[in-house]
Amino acid sequence: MNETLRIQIEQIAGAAWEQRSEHELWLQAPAVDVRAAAQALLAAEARLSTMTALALPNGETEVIYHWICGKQGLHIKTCTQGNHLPTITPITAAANWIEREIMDLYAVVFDGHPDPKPLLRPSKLTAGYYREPGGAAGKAARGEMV
Amino acid sequence: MSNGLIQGLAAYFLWPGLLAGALLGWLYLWLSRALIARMQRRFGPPFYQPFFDFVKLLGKRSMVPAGTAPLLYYGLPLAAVISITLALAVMPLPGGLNASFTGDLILVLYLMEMPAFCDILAGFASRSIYGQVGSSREAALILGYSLPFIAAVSALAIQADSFRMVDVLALPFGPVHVLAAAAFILAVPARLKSNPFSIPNAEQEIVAGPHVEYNGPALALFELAHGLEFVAVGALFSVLFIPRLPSAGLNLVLYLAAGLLLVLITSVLAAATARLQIHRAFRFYWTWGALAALGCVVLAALL
Amino acid sequence: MGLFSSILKLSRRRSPWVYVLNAGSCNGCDIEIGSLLSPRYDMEQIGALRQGSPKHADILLITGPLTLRSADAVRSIYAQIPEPKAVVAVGSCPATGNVFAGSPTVEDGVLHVVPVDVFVPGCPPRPQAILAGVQEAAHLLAEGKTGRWHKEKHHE
Amino acid sequence: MPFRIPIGPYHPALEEPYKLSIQSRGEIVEDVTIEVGFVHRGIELLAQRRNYIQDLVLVERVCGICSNIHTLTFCMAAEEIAGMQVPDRARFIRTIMAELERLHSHLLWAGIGSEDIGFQTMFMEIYALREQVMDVLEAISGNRVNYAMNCIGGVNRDITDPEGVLRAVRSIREGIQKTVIPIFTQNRTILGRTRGVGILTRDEAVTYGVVGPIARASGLAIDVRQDFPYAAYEDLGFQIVTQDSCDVTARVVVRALEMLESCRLIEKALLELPGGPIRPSELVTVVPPGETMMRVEAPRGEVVYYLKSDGSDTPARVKIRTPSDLNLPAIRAMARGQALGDMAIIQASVDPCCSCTDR
Repeated sequence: MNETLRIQIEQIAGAAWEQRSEHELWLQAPAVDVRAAAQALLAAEARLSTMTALALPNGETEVIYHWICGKQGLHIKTCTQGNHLPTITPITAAANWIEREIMDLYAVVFDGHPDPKPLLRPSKLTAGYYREPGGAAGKAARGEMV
Repeated sequence: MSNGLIQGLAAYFLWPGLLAGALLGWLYLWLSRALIARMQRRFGPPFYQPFFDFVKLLGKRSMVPAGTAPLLYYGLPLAAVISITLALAVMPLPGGLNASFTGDLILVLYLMEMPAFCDILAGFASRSIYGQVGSSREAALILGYSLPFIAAVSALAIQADSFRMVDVLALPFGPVHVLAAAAFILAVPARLKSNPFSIPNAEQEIVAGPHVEYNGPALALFELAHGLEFVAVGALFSVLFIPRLPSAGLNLVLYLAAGLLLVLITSVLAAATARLQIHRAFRFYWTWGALAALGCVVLAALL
Repeated sequence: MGLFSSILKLSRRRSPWVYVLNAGSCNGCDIEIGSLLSPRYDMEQIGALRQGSPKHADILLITGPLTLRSADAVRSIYAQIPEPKAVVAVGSCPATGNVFAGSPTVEDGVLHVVPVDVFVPGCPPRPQAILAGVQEAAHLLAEGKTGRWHKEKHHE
Repeated sequence: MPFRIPIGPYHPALEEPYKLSIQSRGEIVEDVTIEVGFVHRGIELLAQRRNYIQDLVLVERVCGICSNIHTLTFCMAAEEIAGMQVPDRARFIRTIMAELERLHSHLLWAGIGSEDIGFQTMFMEIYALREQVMDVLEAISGNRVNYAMNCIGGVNRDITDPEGVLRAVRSIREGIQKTVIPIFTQNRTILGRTRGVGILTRDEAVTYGVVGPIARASGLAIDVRQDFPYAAYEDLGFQIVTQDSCDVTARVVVRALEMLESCRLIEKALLELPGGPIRPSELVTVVPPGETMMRVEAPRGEVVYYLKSDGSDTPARVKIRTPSDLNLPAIRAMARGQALGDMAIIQASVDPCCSCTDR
């Protein structure tokens, strides 16, 4: 990955990269403009690998955008505002299903998504049925043995 | 008087009609499945399989699809069986009726086309999109294979100067026979909807094609009609192309051999090919089929 | 009629046409059912055929734990199979939910939806076991003993 | 007259339930819409309720065809967070299992592809060959499907008879060279059905973000084994396979040649199989706090796992992204303007896996 792109994304995100391993860069950027970042990355021939959503204790959702640029993985962590985020589907078609899935499972709304139909969610369930804390803390919250 | 009626009934229901036709049809269907299985290094179904399939289907409770008239639903497969059996009954086969009349060849051609027409109507009547696509494919396929098929029959009729089957049968064997037989065989796999022409019933594309909504006894009748079609095509082949010998027993053997030969050819072809797309099948028949058709008709007219 | 009914009985046993329905399976059972068609297991030997339309089938093979979205399809496809018919639950999932038990997107078991005649356990079961299950279902069809779980439930 | 034909969710051409609604004019396809979610079992949710040992059993059942890849990726993610080194012998055994699984998956695909164009004899031939691969997998792991080979830090079972496996793999390679490759690259009926059909241009491949053989058949040289080498691929020297014709033939050829590459990798790994332990002496049940992203090349393309641990025996989040998630939507780009009769083989050429996509 070239240096100018790294700096460009850092500027958009307002944060600095953290190197986890030789090939993986992580960015903590709660206030990143995901659309501007997507446009810059796509212009540099990066591809969207996937997006991960995690339910936060305060009711918001952490969303990680996983990009691949050549042999470099780029992971941009951001946070929803009132469980809303702007969509990047019009910028890259690959985000279409990924965003629909997060809408189903975590009830995050991607504003401006062109086709916000449920992807996986059965009609009997309401959106957000994955919003259940995991790990040891999650066990306590679910009333299970820790 | 009544003697003729009894003979007619016997020809229709026993030999060479319904009973013999059904038994032979099941034999051919089994043989075809078993041959294909052996070519694929499998054992394949047991000998009695098509018979058991038929009886089992007869014993199922049938469900007439919503929106289809029951008369149409049961009438079409019944019409297919009745007409193809009639075609068998009037053919001058060894031990058969041999009630020859002018134009019987044309009648047989029409009767043999009936199962395909019934299929097409059944597909459209089923109100299933798969059935309708299957029907339109079958209709297109008929336009393809009819060309060499009808030309093969006509070439011999031209040469015999008669549309009576006994006259065609009496023709001395000649070069027209060879060319016409080739055109006839070209049309057989498509007539029997066997690979590479299994386009109207392509399972992976349109499930079961025209028969998709059919079940139970009505499906059993369609399966029976298919077996009878196998037999009728073999019978017509033997009438047209196999010279008659003085011994009735030998003629019978030849009749069976002709049928088995067609089963063998279609099975080998079916095992060795993938399914064609409808436009390729159509193009195949309108080039090679047309050439064979033209060839045998011109040759017949010249000789 | 006696002759016909005994031939019919034999025919039902020797001509089991199956329809395979994936109700949320991981594919494990489905590929083992697929192997049944292959030369090594060759299920055509016992007269079994895989049908593309439930209307042509006698036996419904169900794999998977029944996801919420497939439950209605299972009901509708079961209804489309003409009587007499049998149901074989292939694998541990339709019987118990297997590792998916407790998921909010999975039903509580296939018996709530359709009457099952034969259970073939395993994750996935071996092809031989599936074939034996099909044969057992064909036997039940011939004896007219299918749908017994359902009937028992109604008699309670 | 335009009409709509549904293929699926339950249809003989589909190995798994999903729905293609084809809008067609005569026999020409105008557009398709794709619906998934019929196999949605909530695996990610269940994974964060259960401990790491139970999760290995669970993620193995994301997909019955590429089960081994899922446990492998899960274990590799946990190992990365824990900073564990995997013994050399385990790395090689993992590679052998992954490539055997690719062989079985590609052969399965080739069989279904043959069936979809109505070539039953080819289906039988390929399935007979695939049984040999299943025999090898069973000889190594004890199971035909769901091998339970991987554990965090290594593998559960050793390959005790490398010579026997080597002989079997050589005979499989001969079978592939003698039957599969010639049929798929030379048979006229097959080429007639696949050449120029279902084009996915290089640009479309980039837009849809496709991975695996679909991307490589559209001229994109992406393969995790090359870009982010794991297990023993760096030691064995992996050769990428690509094609430029972007049609179904290209996808067929990529998979056919990949099978040969898999055989080569397995043979080399067996010959160079190092000695030593196959897993750590103690069972790993707890993973230290941390998060990571792990990529592995499954038969259908790149599998991605995101794993977050809070230091307990239960993962805080497991996110699974499977290759079909990206490949399935690309069917739309391939289908437009194609013949209706080709839709079965076009969708099959993607080798869609819905139990992966829906999870």
